[in-house]
This record gives sequence, structure tokens and C-alpha cells, in this order.
Amino acid sequence: MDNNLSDAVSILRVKEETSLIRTFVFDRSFVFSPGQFVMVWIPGVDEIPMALSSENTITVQKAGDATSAMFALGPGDRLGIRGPFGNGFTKGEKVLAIAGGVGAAPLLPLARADCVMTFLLGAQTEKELLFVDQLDECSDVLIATDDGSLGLNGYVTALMNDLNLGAYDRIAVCGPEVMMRAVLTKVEEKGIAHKTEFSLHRYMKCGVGVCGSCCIDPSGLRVCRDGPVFSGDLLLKSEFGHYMRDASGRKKNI
Amino acid sequence: MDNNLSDAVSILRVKEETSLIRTFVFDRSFVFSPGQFVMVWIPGVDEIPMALSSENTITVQKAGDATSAMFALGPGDRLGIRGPFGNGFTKGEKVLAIAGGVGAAPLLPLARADCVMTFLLGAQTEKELLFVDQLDECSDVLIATDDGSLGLNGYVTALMNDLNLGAYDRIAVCGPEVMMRAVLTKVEEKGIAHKTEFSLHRYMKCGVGVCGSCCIDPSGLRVCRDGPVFSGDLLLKSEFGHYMRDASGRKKNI
Amino acid sequence: MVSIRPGPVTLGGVVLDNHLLLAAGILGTTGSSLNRILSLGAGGVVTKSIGPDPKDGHAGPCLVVLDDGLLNAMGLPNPSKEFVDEITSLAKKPVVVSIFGGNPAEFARVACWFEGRVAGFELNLSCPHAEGYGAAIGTDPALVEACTRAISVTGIPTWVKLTPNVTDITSIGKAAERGGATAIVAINTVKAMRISTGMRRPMLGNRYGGLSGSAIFPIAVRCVYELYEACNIPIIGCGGVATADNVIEMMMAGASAVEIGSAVYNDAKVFETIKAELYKKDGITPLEIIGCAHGQ
Amino acid sequence: MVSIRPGPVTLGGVVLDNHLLLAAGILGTTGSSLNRILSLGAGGVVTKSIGPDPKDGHAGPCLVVLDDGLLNAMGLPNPSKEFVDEITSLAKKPVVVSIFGGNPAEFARVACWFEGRVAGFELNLSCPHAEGYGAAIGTDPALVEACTRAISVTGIPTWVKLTPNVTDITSIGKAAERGGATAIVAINTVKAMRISTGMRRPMLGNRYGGLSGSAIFPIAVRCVYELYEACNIPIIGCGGVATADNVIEMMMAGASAVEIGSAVYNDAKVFETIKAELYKKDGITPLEIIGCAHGQ
Ligand SMILES: Cc1cc2nc3c(=O)[nH]c(=O)nc-3n(C[C@H](O)[C@H](O)[C@H](O)COP(=O)(O)OP(=O)(O)OC[C@H]3O[C@@H](n4cnc5c(N)ncnc54)[C@H](O)[C@@H]3O)c2cc1C
Ligand SMILES: Cc1cc2nc3c(=O)[nH]c(=O)nc-3n(C[C@H](O)[C@H](O)[C@H](O)COP(=O)(O)OP(=O)(O)OC[C@H]3O[C@@H](n4cnc5c(N)ncnc54)[C@H](O)[C@@H]3O)c2cc1C
Ligand SMILES: Cc1cc2nc3c(=O)[nH]c(=O)nc-3n(C[C@H](O)[C@H](O)[C@H](O)COP(=O)(O)O)c2cc1C
Ligand SMILES: Cc1cc2nc3c(=O)[nH]c(=O)nc-3n(C[C@H](O)[C@H](O)[C@H](O)COP(=O)(O)O)c2cc1C
Ligand code: FES
Ligand code: FES
Repeated sequence: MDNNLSDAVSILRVKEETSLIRTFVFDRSFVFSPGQFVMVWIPGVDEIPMALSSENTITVQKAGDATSAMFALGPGDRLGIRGPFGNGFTKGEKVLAIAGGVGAAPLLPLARADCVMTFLLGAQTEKELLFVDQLDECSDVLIATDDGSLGLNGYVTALMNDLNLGAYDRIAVCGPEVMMRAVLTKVEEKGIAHKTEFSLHRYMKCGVGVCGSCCIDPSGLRVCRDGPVFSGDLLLKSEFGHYMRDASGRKKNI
Repeated sequence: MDNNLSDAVSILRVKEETSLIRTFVFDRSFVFSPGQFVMVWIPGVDEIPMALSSENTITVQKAGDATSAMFALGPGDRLGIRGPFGNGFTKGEKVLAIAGGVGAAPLLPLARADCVMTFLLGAQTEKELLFVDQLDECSDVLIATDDGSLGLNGYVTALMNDLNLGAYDRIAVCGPEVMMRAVLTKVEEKGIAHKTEFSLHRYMKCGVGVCGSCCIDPSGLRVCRDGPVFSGDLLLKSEFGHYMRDASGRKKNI
Repeated sequence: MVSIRPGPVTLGGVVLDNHLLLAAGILGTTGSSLNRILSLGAGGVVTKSIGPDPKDGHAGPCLVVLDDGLLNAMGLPNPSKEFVDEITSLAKKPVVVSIFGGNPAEFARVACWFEGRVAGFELNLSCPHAEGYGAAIGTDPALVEACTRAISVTGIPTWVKLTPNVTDITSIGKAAERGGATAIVAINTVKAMRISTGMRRPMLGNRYGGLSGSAIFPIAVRCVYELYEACNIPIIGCGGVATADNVIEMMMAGASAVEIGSAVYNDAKVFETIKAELYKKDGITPLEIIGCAHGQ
Repeated sequence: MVSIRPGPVTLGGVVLDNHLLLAAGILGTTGSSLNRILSLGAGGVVTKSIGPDPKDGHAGPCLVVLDDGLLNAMGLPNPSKEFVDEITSLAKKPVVVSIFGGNPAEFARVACWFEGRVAGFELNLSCPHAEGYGAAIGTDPALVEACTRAISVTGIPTWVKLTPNVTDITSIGKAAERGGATAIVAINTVKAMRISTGMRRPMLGNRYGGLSGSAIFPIAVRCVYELYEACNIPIIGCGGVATADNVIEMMMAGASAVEIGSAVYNDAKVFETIKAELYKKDGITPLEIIGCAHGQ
């Protein structure tokens, strides 16, 4: 085994992206592929998975205990980071990226890697839209908001209707699971589920494929090690969009 | 640490060299330098150090429990071998080798490596002379026996008197410690102790420089790891020739 | 290396496809994950330990990857009774359910949910980092005997998994045997800790945890060897097994089969890898080597 | 990494040149060997364990080199009283004599040979492979207390070295403290075994032995951490220490100094190597980190 101890990193800066989302900049960079994640140890609180939004940042949405504890941290405070883990997105020539909410975090580095032709970005309101400026620099961004405060009034999936999906060689998706399942239904209809990849969110404890807390039905694959990015056709007949498991392993509906 | 577990080797053949000395041929070869030794595990009995007399042999003199147990072994029986360990002799262009009794064992591969010009071989009687034929093939052999049954009547050190020791760039010695000390006295007189190397025999338990049972005074060096071959000048003011320690660490005179 | 003849193995009342079981708590939380490991060559699987109530487990970090092993303090997260549904699709497969409780009655309660649905039970009397469970009970011979009996009376195969964190593991093994265990599993993890010098605190959320993987293999071999001399029921060796030669070594110490956990970290296909090397049609019968390192 | 300020260290009544001691039984059989290790940078040395009578030790093999540690069953070979002569030339140097005996009186007898000649004693109540000695006594709190008292009454610094092969190491640590120990050394080797599959027998002549080296570092850290919470005398961390960061980690667990044994296998100059990384003139004071991983 290669040891993979947590690195103690210091927070250099915290950037407020939206009212609920902040980017934490570390004093250390990690070699990674877009879509890979790290396990973030918030001392005395918990350790949780977070996608790398760049080589030295994570972008965090306040969701509960651990993320709230992170929101209390500032420059000079320390976090433990182990990873990067998981597989990341397959690169392509002409990629369509579809992000909902904080799901833009693992897709930003993909866009920066210069292969995302079109980036569909959704959020509830204009204020909650993530990375608009950064994405504009490197991709063709189309926006949807639930309340219509910017871009299309509706879900990000609606933006897909106006696109010639056949023009893309890969589609990379990350966002709330309901939204991702909607995308899967769409790409399945068009027969391009195999070209589409989804970054999954499951309860992770070990992060390295040992404990089993992140396994998905019916394949039994581990989101942390065999994923978090899975091809659409693998997810078609699966728990994806229907249920996931909590910390105890009990199923809860999505 | 690199693990260094015993290899289970089978005895292919046992060759009776003299009434008290046998060569055991293994079904496995070891990469080694002349003068290096292995730890030989005689199952249920003990583990003892033995020089490699070739890449797949050791040559053993019956001395006590473990060696007697070995003498009861034959083809097909198994031994555990770990090593080779220790440093071995420094090679030279023109080497003089001086061996007493079973001390010829680590010097035979040196002679076979083709750098021994002259080989002084001593034993108590003609019958106890080791490797005469093999050595004759690759070196100029001069013989001494205590009882005069072959060669010079006297100690092997006496053979040194007729040689121009200055003609050799290295002198390699192995044999009973009293004999080796006599050689050291001679080479010191001639000011060539630094060109002379002695292979030491001390009680060894671990064989890898950890337990301390083989350490020599006053340097504290470990015969198993820093030796077993030491330069004459390092041994001049030392316990060499005077005392050694037994299994418990108590000193006993030589 | 010694090779052994392939074929089914009956062990403490459980019929296995081969000598290699998945150890409890590794990829054992869902039916589909257990099924995946079976399809990847395991001769049987032990589930995550299931207790009387759902548990979320300890706060993270829960696992640390070391050079020569894993350090974990999961804290026995488990869905409790809902787990019954997870394994219905695995009926008739060699699935052993690991169970835990705080006393004999709790053990019995958990076991009864699974009656008729599993090949056997493994009693976790050995987890070193769960207050009131596991090793908290497993270090007391009287409690071990009572918990074992609470399950063995059902007539369902009852394996008891022991902790090495005791002065004398044979006294615990003998207690399990008295309680009616049909096999002993040795060992669970070794109580251990690492501290992050960068963070100046223990690396695990729970501070203490259990060490597994190759680091503990020599400890596990020793425990199996000791138990083989003290007990008469079959022993399942567990702890650091990662190669076919490790399996043979465990057998020579006295194990009739082995469980494999941490080695899955390096190779999810470890069961296939080991099987390919361990089994040969013209191999010897395992009986020839089980315990052969004793009494010479 | 944290660096600490260099300078002499007083530990349980013994003055050391630095925080790094040679552990008992590693290169500790002769005065010149101990002297060599001092000259190679050790802040103090502990001798081979000396007992009431000369002992040859177990039949070989006595030591097995593993990937991540050593397995040994030397069997406490020692020259007994003659060892007094070995260390006369080391008078005034930081030499701690490790002693063992089968009962308090034997401990006292061995100790009296060395009175006035050594910086302190370390009581080996922990060797896992010597019948009637070491851990055979060290698992019983009452015996530990009595043996400790037999030495501590002399007023000479008395360190007690503990075995990890117990259900609760703190009960043993507290017994040593009650007996008047001036420091605790944790840990001795972990009871273990390896079997040669080629030879079909245990790799050690004595079958069982003690595991040391990096494999046991997480176990040693855990023991030090537990003892730091239970005892009030200084603790010397031992077990798998091989790097400066390991030293810092032991300190954060609660150790005031460390002993180093198996790491000498890879690098006889390990003391110099560690010192170069551990100490900086502008480093922090060790007090800032000793035990800092507790109570958060
Ligand atoms: C591969 C991966 C990448 C992720 N990347 C990001 C990211 O870039 N930005 C971001 O804001 N969030 C990301 N998440 C989600 C993030 O891990 C959770 O929001 C976070 O763990 C919530 O923790 P909490 O203690 O604040 O919330 P809690 O109060 O514990 O719970 C809120 C919800 O968060 C989820 N959650 C809690 N703990 C975990 C855990 N250990 N593993 C997975 N989910 C958990 C559960 O669904 C829970 O219902 C990612 C998740 C995964 C699996
Ligand atoms: C580096 C080295 C290379 C050696 N090479 C050879 C060789 O090629 N051929 C050969 O015949 N002998 C060799 N010896 C000597 C050989 O190791 C001993 O003769 C052997 O160990 C005797 O064991 P025993 O049990 O038969 O004798 P015992 O009855 O145990 O003792 C007889 C004497 O052998 C010595 N001895 C015993 N055990 C050991 C031990 N573990 N380590 C060292 N000495 C021991 C002691 O001096 C003892 O007094 C070598 C020794 C060393 C150190
Ligand atoms: C992440 C993890 C979780 C574990 N969970 C359990 C468990 O729930 N019940 C149990 O009895 N043992 C559990 N164990 C212990 C293993 O079953 C096994 O006894 C131990 O890891 C030693 O085997 P190994 O070295 O092959 O991993 C767990 C071990 C690990 C690493
Ligand atoms: C070869 C060897 C001999 C040992 N002899 C002794 C001994 O005589 N007395 C003792 O208290 N400990 C003895 N030990 C244990 C060490 O002092 C130490 O406690 C143990 O090896 C753990 O530390 P390490 O991992 O740094 O080696 C010995 C260890 C080894 C490897
Ligand atoms: S989080 Fe443990 S297996 Fe994925
Ligand atoms: S034999 Fe152990 S140090 Fe040389």
C-alpha cells in the first residue's frame, strides 16, 4: 500500500461565491484530473468528500455540520486533505458540460482544460449561479435559473432542447441527482447515454474503496473508487435518481 | 526494510571433503561476493553462519550440535538459507590467499574469481587439506601440514617466509584465529597490515547487524554487517587473537 | 509454493465455494456489493456487522491508509434490521451475517431477524473502537460464552470473531467453544492510533482505531497458532492475508480457511488473484497442511 | 515539520544528551558497541537485558527480517554479572542498564551489581518470549509493582518497560507508577509468529517471538497515548520509531523521549539522521508538543 496520509494544508483565502457557496484556497496544490475529489478533514468535526475546483481549491456549499464548520474557518486555519481520489471525467474534443448548483465545482477545471465547447449552468436564482465569470472565459456558457432571474426561466435541462446534442463527443454532468436523472432520461431518449458521464454523490466514509458505504445498486460499484464519474448507460437501470443510502447504510429516497 | 526471509533449499548432494568437512550442494544459487556468508537454518536445531564456498555450496566442518545435525542430512533434505550477508574480500590484481583448515571455504570462490596468484593452504594433516584439486586449477598452491604429511612441515604462516610479500597488492586470510593473529603479526612487521584482510568468526545470532552478539572490541563494529572481513590495521589493537564472546556474551580466551 | 486442490469447503457448518472469505466490514454494507465480491471469486462473504439499532458510526476521519495496513474507526455504522432486505437476493449464497450487541439478548434479537435467510452468523466480539460493543465484551470470557450460547442454541452455524487485544486469546477462544461456537475467527483489528503531526491531533475522528493489513499478519498467525493448540473447533484466519502464500501460512498455523479484508484496498480482484495461485487440480489436500507447523 | 530546540534532557532522573535512546537488546551486548552508538549520536543507550544468571538464549533462528519490521526471539541471552566489566569504561555516560529477573529479589540482586555505575535502570517486564521472565511477570500488576519497588527503593532512576500484550496497558503502567517508577517505557515487542511455508514450521527457533519496527508504530503510539492519560510519570515512546516525524508523533502522543531499536537495521547512523532533521536552534521547546494531541 502506498500510504496516503492527510496533508495539513493552510487556508490562504476564502472567496464568497454565493450566499451558500465559498471557495477555499489552499497553500498547496494537488495534481489531479477534473472530477476527482479529496477527503477534507475538518479537525474535531468530520471528514467529507469535496471535488477539487482547481489544483488548490475546493468550492463548498453549506449543507450541514461539517460544511458549516468550514464556513467558520478563515485564512491560516488548517484542514487535512487526502487524495485526490476517484476517476474524473473522460476528456473529449467537444464536450458539453451540464452543471446544477455547486455541481459546477468539478466541471470548472474541465472547462479550464479547454475542452468544453458549451457549458449549461443552472441555479435557483441569478445570485446562486456559480463561476459565471470564470466559465465565460473558457467556454460558451448558457444559463438557466429556476426563477428566471437570469437566462432561461426553468431547469438547466431545458437548455438541452435547443442544442444539437449530436455535435458533442462527450457530455459531462454534475448537479442535484434529480436534475442529473432528468438529463439521463433525455440522453437515453437520444441514444447517447454512453457518451454521457455523471458525477455521483454518495455517502463516503473511507474514500478509498474499502468500507462499502458508497456502493451503488445493482452493480455494487464503489462511487469513491470506481467513480465518482460513471457512464450514463451504467446508471440507466440503477438506484441513480431513485434512492441513496445514509451514514448508517439505510436507503433514503431522492 | 527489504524482507529477507529464509529460502527453503534442498540438498542436491553432499560431498565428503575430509573426515570432518563436507560440502553441501543446494538446488539454488546465490549471487554473492567471495567472503560473504549465509545463515543456515537446520530445522529444529539452530541457525548458524557459513561462508558460501561457491554460488550453491557451503563447506562445513563438524564442530558441535548444529554442524553434527547437518552431517546427518543427505540429498532431498531441506535447509533454510538467508543471505548472503556481510562484505566479502576486496578484490585485487595480485592476491595472496592464506587459509587454515575450513578457512579455505570463503577463499575458494576468491581463487576461482581468478585473482589469487598464490594460495597458501594449511591443515593438520594431508587428509585434512581442503580443496587441493580445485585450488590447483586456478592458483599457485603452496601447502603446509602440522605433521609434515604433505608440503612444508609446520604452520601455514611459515610458508610466508619464502614469499616476497611486497609482490602482492592484497592478502586475504581465513583460518583459526591463532593462525590469523600470527599472520597479522607478520604483516604488521612488514608494514603491510593495511593490505591484508581477515575473515573473522564471532558468535552470530541475527546475522544482520541488530542483536550485537558479534561485536568486536574496541571498535564495536559488527562482524556480521561491518565484516566479516576486516582490514589488518583495524584489528591490530583489538580483541582479535585474544578473546571472543560466547552465546551469552561472556568473554572467552582464544 | 504449495498448491491445494480446489473444491467446496465446509466450515463450522457453512459451505463455502473456496477457502477465501471476505472479512466483515469491508464492502459489506449492501447486498449488491457483497454480490460483486462473490462474483469476483470470494468463496463466501461476511457482511458488515449488524446491531440492534441503526448507527451512523463515528465522525470522520474513519480510515487512514498506511504503508503496510489500514487504520480504521468506522464505529460500526449499520442499517440494523433494514439490512435483512439487502441480502434477500443472496439467499442460498455463502453469506455469513456479522452481528453485534451489548449483551446476549441483543445478539439474539439481531440474529432472529436473519433466521432462515443466512448461511451462518459471525459474532463480532472484537471491534476495538465501539464503546459497549465488540472488544468491550470480547475481553471477558464469561460474556463471550454467554453471547455465543445465545446464538448457538438456534442451531445456526455460529462463528465467533476474537480480538487480539487481550493478554491471552486462548482463554477467549475456549469460552467461545464452551458457548457452542462452530468456528473461531481470528483476528479482528489491533487497537492502534496515529497522530497527524501537521494537525497535532489523532488522525481518526474517534482517536483510537483498529490496525489491519500486512502489519498485523504476524500477530494474526500467532493468534491462530495459539488457538489451534487450545481449541478443537475450526479456526478461520484473518488479518493481513494478501497472497496465496499468506493463505498457506495461515493454514499451516492451523486455519481451515481465511478472511481477507484490507487486501481489497490494493486489488479489488484479490480473490481471483489468490485463487489462481493457490489452487491446482493436482494440488494437495488442505488437510495435509492445516496445522502442520505444530508439534515439531 | 516541527523542529525542536536541542539541549540535554532530564528524564525520570537520567540526564540524556538528546531525546533519542538506543532501545534495549539492539547492539547492547558489549561496552564498545554501546559506545559506538553513543558516538553515532544517541542521546543515551539502554543495554541488553541482564539477568541473574548467564543465558545463551534460544536456539536459532532468532531473528526474521520482514518488510516492515523485525521478528525476534533472542531469549534474553546475556553474560549476567560479567556485564559489569563491559560498561566500566562508560561510567558517567548516559547508560541505562536493562535488567530482568523472575521475582523482585532477583531484580534486586541484578541491580545491586550495577549500583553506582549506571545512570539508571530499565526493568524488562515485557519480553514476550522468555518463560518466567519479562511479560510473564509484566502482565500482572501486583508483580510489576513489587518488582518496581524492589529497584526504586535504591533511589536510582527506575524506568519500567511495558508489554503491549495485555488487555489494558494502563493498569500495568499505574502499577509501575505505584511501585515508584521514575519513567515508563512503552512498548516492548508485540507477540507474533511467522511460519516458513517452505519449511512448514515456525520461522523462529522459539516458534513465538516479538514483532518490532514500523509495523508496530501505530500500536506503540496508541499505548503511549493511553498511558499519558492514566499516569503522571514521564513516558518514553518505543516501537517503530524511524524518522524525525515519528519522534514528533510520539511526543504529541505523550512521550518525553523515544527509544529506537529496529531502525538501526536499515541505518546504523539513524540517530544522526534523525537529529539532523529533528533539531533546529530556533526550534520550539519540546514541552509545547509533548502530549499536545490530547484533550481536543
Ligand atoms: C465525490 C463527491 C464530491 C463532492 N463535491 C462537493 C463539492 O465540490 N462541493 C460541495 O459543496 N459538496 C460536494 N459534495 C457533497 C459534500 O460532500 C456534502 O455536502 C457534505 O459532505 C455535507 O456534509 P455536512 O456535514 O456539512 O452535512 P450533513 O449535515 O452531514 O449532511 C447533509 C447531507 O450531506 C451529505 N453528506 C454528509 N456527509 C457526507 C459524506 N461523508 N459523504 C457524502 N455525503 C455526505 C448527505 O447526503 C447528507 O444528507 C461532494 C460529494 C461527493 C460524494
Ligand atoms: C562469518 C562466518 C563464516 C563461517 N563460515 C564457516 C564455514 O564456511 N564452514 C564452517 O565449517 N564453519 C564456518 N563458520 C563457523 C560455524 O558457524 C560454526 O562452526 C558453527 O556455528 C558451529 O555450530 P555448532 O552448533 O555445530 O557448534 P556448537 O556446539 O554450537 O559450538 C562450537 C563452536 O562453534 C561456534 N559457534 C556456534 N554457534 C555459532 C554461531 N551461531 N555463530 C558463530 N559461531 C558459532 C562457537 O565458537 C562454538 O564454540 C563460520 C562462522 C562465521 C562467523
Ligand atoms: C474499514 C474496516 C471495517 C471493518 N469493520 C468490521 C466490522 O464491522 N466487523 C468486524 O467484525 N470486523 C470489521 N473489520 C475488521 C476486519 O473484518 C478484519 O478482522 C481486519 O481488518 C483484519 O483483516 P485484514 O487485515 O484482512 O483487513 C473492519 C476492518 C476494516 C479495515
Ligand atoms: C533483536 C532484538 C532484541 C531485543 N532485546 C530486548 C531486550 O533484551 N530487552 C528489552 O527490554 N527489549 C528488547 N527488545 C525490544 C526493543 O528494545 C524494543 O522494545 C522493540 O524492538 C520495539 O522498538 P523498535 O521497533 O524501535 O525496535 C529487543 C528487540 C529486538 C529487535
Ligand atoms: S467511501 Fe468507503 S468504499 Fe467508498
Ligand atoms: S549477529 Fe547480530 S549483530 Fe551480528
